Amino acid sequence: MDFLSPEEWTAVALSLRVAIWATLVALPLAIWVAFLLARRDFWGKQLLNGIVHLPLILPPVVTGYLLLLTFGRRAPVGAWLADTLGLVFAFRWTGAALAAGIMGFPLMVRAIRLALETVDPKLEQAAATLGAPRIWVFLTVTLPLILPGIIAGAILGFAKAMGEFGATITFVSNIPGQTQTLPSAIYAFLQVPGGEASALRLVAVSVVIAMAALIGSETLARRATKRVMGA
Amino acid sequence: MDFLSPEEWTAVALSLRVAIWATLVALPLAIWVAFLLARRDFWGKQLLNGIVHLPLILPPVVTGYLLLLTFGRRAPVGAWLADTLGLVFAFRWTGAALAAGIMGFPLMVRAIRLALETVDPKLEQAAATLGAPRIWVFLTVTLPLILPGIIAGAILGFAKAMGEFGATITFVSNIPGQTQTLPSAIYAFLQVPGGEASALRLVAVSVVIAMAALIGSETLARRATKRVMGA
Amino acid sequence: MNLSVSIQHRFAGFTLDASFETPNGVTALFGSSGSGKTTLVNAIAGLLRPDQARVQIGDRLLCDSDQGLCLPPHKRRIGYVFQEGRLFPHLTVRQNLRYGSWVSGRQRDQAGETRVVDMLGIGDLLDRRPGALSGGEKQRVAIGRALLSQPLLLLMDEPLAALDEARKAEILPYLERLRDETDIPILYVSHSVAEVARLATTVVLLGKGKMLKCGPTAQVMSDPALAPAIGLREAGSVLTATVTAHHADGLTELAAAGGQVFLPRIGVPAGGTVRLRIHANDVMLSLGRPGRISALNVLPGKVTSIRSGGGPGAMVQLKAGHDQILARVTKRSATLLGLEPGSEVFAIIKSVSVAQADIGARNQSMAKSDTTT
Amino acid sequence: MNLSVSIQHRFAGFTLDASFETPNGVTALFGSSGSGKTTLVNAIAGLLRPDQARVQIGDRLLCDSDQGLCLPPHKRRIGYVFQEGRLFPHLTVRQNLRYGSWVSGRQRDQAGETRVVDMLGIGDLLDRRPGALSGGEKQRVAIGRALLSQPLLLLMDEPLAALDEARKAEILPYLERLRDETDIPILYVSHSVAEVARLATTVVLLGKGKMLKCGPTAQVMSDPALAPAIGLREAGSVLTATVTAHHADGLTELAAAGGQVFLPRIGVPAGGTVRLRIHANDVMLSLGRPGRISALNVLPGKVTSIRSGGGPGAMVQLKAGHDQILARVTKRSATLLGLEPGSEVFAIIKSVSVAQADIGARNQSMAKSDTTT
Amino acid sequence: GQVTVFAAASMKTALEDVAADWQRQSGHKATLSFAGSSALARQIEAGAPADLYLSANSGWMDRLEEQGLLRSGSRSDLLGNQLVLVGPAGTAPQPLDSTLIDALEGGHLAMALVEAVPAGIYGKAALEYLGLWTDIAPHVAQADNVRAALALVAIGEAPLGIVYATDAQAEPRVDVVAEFPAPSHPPITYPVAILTDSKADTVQAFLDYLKGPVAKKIFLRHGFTEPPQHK
Ligand SMILES: Nc1ncnc2c1ncn2[C@@H]1O[C@H](COP(=O)(O)OP(=O)(O)OP(=O)(O)O)[C@@H](O)[C@H]1O
Ligand SMILES: Nc1ncnc2c1ncn2[C@@H]1O[C@H](COP(=O)(O)OP(=O)(O)OP(=O)(O)O)[C@@H](O)[C@H]1O
Ligand SMILES: [Mg+2]
Ligand SMILES: [Mg+2]
Repeated sequence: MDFLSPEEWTAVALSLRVAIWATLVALPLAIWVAFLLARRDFWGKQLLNGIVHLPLILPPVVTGYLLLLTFGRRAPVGAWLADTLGLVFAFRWTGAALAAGIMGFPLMVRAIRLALETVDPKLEQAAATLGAPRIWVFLTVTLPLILPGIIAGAILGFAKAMGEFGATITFVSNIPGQTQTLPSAIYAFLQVPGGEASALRLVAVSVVIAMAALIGSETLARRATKRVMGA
Repeated sequence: MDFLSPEEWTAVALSLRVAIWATLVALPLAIWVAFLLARRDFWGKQLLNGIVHLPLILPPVVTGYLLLLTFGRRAPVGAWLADTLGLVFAFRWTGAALAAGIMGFPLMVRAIRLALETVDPKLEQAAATLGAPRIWVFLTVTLPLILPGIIAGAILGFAKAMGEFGATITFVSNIPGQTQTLPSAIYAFLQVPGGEASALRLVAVSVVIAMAALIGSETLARRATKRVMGA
Repeated sequence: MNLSVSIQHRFAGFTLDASFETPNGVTALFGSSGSGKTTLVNAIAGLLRPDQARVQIGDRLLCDSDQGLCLPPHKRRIGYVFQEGRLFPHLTVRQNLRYGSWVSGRQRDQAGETRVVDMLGIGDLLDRRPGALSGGEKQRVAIGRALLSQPLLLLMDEPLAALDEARKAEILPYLERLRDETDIPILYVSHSVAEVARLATTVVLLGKGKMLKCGPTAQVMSDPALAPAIGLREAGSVLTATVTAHHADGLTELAAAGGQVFLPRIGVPAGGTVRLRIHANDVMLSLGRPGRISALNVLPGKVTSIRSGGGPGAMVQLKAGHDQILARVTKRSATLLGLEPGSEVFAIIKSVSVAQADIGARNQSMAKSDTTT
Repeated sequence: MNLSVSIQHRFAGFTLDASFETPNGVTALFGSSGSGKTTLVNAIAGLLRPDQARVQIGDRLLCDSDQGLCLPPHKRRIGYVFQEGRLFPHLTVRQNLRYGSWVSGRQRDQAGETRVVDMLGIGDLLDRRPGALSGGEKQRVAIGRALLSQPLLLLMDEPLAALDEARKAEILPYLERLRDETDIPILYVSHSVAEVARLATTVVLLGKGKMLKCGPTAQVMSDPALAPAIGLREAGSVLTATVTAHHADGLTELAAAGGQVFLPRIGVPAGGTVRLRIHANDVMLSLGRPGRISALNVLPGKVTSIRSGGGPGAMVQLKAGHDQILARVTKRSATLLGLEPGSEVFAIIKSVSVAQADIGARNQSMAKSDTTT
Repeated sequence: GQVTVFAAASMKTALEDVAADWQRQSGHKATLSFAGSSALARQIEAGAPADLYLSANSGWMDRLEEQGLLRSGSRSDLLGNQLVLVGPAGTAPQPLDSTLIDALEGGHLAMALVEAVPAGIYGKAALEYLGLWTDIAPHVAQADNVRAALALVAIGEAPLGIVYATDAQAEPRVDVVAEFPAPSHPPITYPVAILTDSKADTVQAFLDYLKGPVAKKIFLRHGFTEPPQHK
């Protein structure tokens, strides 16, 4: 397609990959954290809550910088992960996904937690009396009932990942084909006089993708809500 | 206090003002939009939904740029607002609040909408049979029942506003005392070598404020949830 | 005010099609589980928008699909006691009770509130939230909330199902007073024939979404053909009688069409009229006037019909005066006694069989003194 | 298996303190609204963690605060029919019914499922979701779900309150079979004495959180002192009788301690034992053996006590054979007949007064043939 | 009396010193708004209340000039800078030849965005001039601004980076390992101009002060150079 240059297509593909991975990997974790925050009382709960919200509160550059200090090659955690799991984030698309996932994390957790808090514990009790162990209660009753919240969280995370720029570029820079996501490319175009038109093209692509995801998620969510509310 | 310079205190105060205004003004609008999206069917609903999510999807710089093109002094809407209502956004703290509000808007809408979708319509029906006109039903039943969602939305919006940087600096620049919010100040510090320590101080202030807001909101939300879930 | 209803609505796999018109008073909506009672009531309240509907109270037209008219629920002024409570969880019991006058801006009737709260026994609960109430307590609050919304029509969907007999016995007279003192029609869904017979002026019988029967209580209840639908145990007849005297031993003497009847004290002064529901099961037949027996009420009558099905029982309809009395006896007894239409028999009814729950005051002018009972 | 319960719990403004031990079979938990029934049942199910508790089924200790033992709900193997349904809204009716075997990994009992579905009349609803069910339909599914979870104890909180008489009459025999064929104890909360008397081996009477009485059904029910608590209308006695013959006219002849009794056909073969509940209201007393009367059952007996309160009625307790029969008559009748302890009287009971709902099969070995009735 | 200066973020420390000095001298206050040159230029196009624009490259200044937003005759090149190769403190000097790629040891060369940000553009031109670009291009990590590139080197994530001499001088954690010869890249200039809309009466005085010897000394102290002589 002539609309975008090959390099731009690469950026589109990369952005998609980053957003999808960020969402998929962060989602289970977000569910777990949301569950802890909504249902458990433990020491340091407010701390966890604060940490989860941190990426929202901090300017993205700061988050990116902190990521660099934590997951960089030379950073303790980064080095350890690279040595033991062979998992390298620095200057890789995985790092972009990590940044995007972390930036979207508070949004996911909030949505899921909100859904969790409206689940009627009476239904979970009913499941328990029918012989379901806790984990089964969660999987068969709680999880389906919070599906609309999970979908909302996922789409928020995905949208955020598609738009995330500050933390990503600070953490993994902008290496075409490896870490150059759509927002980085858009940013670059906006830095040069006359680059607006090119930026706009990429914005359009980004918007189209996110809208498709949004509409898809709406359909899913409507179905899930209908099931949950009955009818 | 010596911990921060007078200019930095100004930035803190400004950030607070911006975040509070952004949250307070955006909240009713977010409730209204969430209501439309959750409860009404109308032509262009998916469009509205998309527009609401746009600030999440777009890199903040783009949002800031679009704001500049729309609400700038020379821009049509901006000029019109200035002429008719005397409301100037360009290069004022009001503009920073507008940017922050817009960036946080999708988060608010989602949280509130999620809460709205779990309200049992049977309770609203009951209110109607007791003679409550629609608007009363909304105010006396729906609104209190979605209070946890509203609080969640507000705190997300507030946190986002405290951390928003890209759109703000692009839209209203970084003028100390007028549009220099904490994140802009942090950014500026990160632009100079050796500015990390100063940046860190500001980050700490930002985190403390946001955490205080967070913990406050948690308390409120817990109370609201308790009321709603009964007990 | 009379209530005129005509509603058609289809769900997947279920069609409701019912039209009836009932006079002032209480209309009992009766039918087995899943027969469409709640659907009908929802449609009247405006919560369900039926495919086709016409609902009119007196001369207030609430809804008419043909004219495209359909008042929203809050303009219908209907007090609805839901089958499942539906209390506002975020409001206290007191706030729930006052919700109706609050949102409609009507003057709150403090005396009425106190009366309702006392009657329902929820005075101790006023500051609690619904989440901390027992099932029956919730239902009582729901009843109170509907009563206090100053409705022009009351819809009650199995309001007393979750309550014990003692509590029912306290609430029923109140509903009777409501029926008699006000002009508010009541549509009352119930599975309990005892409640229905006592309260209802009219009975509407639903079955699988169709209206099977609609008519005055006495007539529907004593229709032997409907006994299976109502439940054999609950079949019976309804007599109207006038109080003639209150005796010192706690009995009230009444004059029914068929003769003199003694009942435990009724809270209606001499001259008042009451409705008595007599279970068919509670009526014994004797060919001769029985001797030294504990039953005080012996009404002479004539057999008008005998209906027997596959079971061992037979439903005998008598005419005593101009009243109809249903008696359920075994086929064996019918044979032993040689019963056939035209037989002269004595109906024996124990005074205590006609329990309080089955007696309803019917006299509007007198009913107020009833409060002191 | 016997059930032994001892629970103390405080809510703000309400204290539950009840201990009882009941033998195998059905235990009816009886008490007015807000008396603590649901709280007690929740504590047994493990949904409420009471301040102090000890619950034991047979030799399975579910919970003992003293030992610090408290099994979580899912390990208690309790089938709980909740007062408010609590169906899973995201699952179809079929999935709701199968939930128990699904999550516990137990083999699903297809035959049992078919039987339960038929009995509850929910075959047409299997693919629907709970949101589209009527109140009674929901409750039936909830009953089915609990029954099919293969519980070791059944807790039923007003399971039949939302159902019509016909449906109740279908479900009750099933519960009886459950009681008789299996070893599963049932704790049954109800406001309906008819249900209680028919099903229950033991009755526990709660009042304001305290246990007022616990004992065999016949004894609690025929205790004249408890009549006010139970409701006058519902007071009565329970007789045990043996089926002697089934007659061609649809009547079953039974031998009670006090004499021969005829009842509409009972689904128990000759030789089987049944329990009959006789409402005190349904018993008439006569000084001489009555003549040509439709009542088939005339049992001679001797007055043992007469209790009369402020009202016009008197509760007369008779001894007929070794059975106790309660009769409720007016004071006037008692005086007219000159009744006093020791008087020889005849108790007249109509066959049809002892309705199906009041007859419970009591013979375990015979009960199976019952299915064919 | 107040002058509002829109200045490229990289000039923050130096310009703040100068402004402070000017305030001491003249009693007038200069309000400094630091952001990216591009953002500032767009804001000026949108009517920002700025008096003076100090850009990090001539491109954006040219654009403003084309639009007639600069007070005619007020534009001049204020400063110059030098492009250097840096490594973490202690790195040995590195010749600018084909051994450069080996010196990366598989790591990345940190630069600013090579198509968008001046330091990146200059760096790319220099590498092309030296015939190293094609080989090194895949190893370049592009940060969104030169400070971020510097930070990558400073914390050891990148073994080498191309930054301005001013940056290198202020960051103790890096050492200059090579200097790019002036002819290898377009001249690095910091143009300054008064904006047409400027109302401040002191703006000309401030500009003169900026160009004056006192300010120049301060700038030189921060590592800036005299502006390169024009073609
Ligand atoms: N969570 C709670 N907090 C405080 N009080 C409660 C709570 N739950 C129940 N109660 C009170 O405890 C008492 C007993 O409640 P419970 O639900 O056990 O009654 P019940 O016997 O089941 O009544 P019903 O027949 O009306 O269902 C009631 O007075 C109720 O208001
Ligand atoms: N939303 C719905 N969609 C489809 N079918 C429905 C819906 N609501 C109710 N039904 C069906 O309509 C029929 C009538 O339901 P309704 O609630 O009116 O019964 P009901 O007479 O009130 O019964 P009950 O005494 O059990 O409350 C039932 O078969 C029910 O399953
Ligand atoms: Mg119903
Ligand atoms: Mg209860």
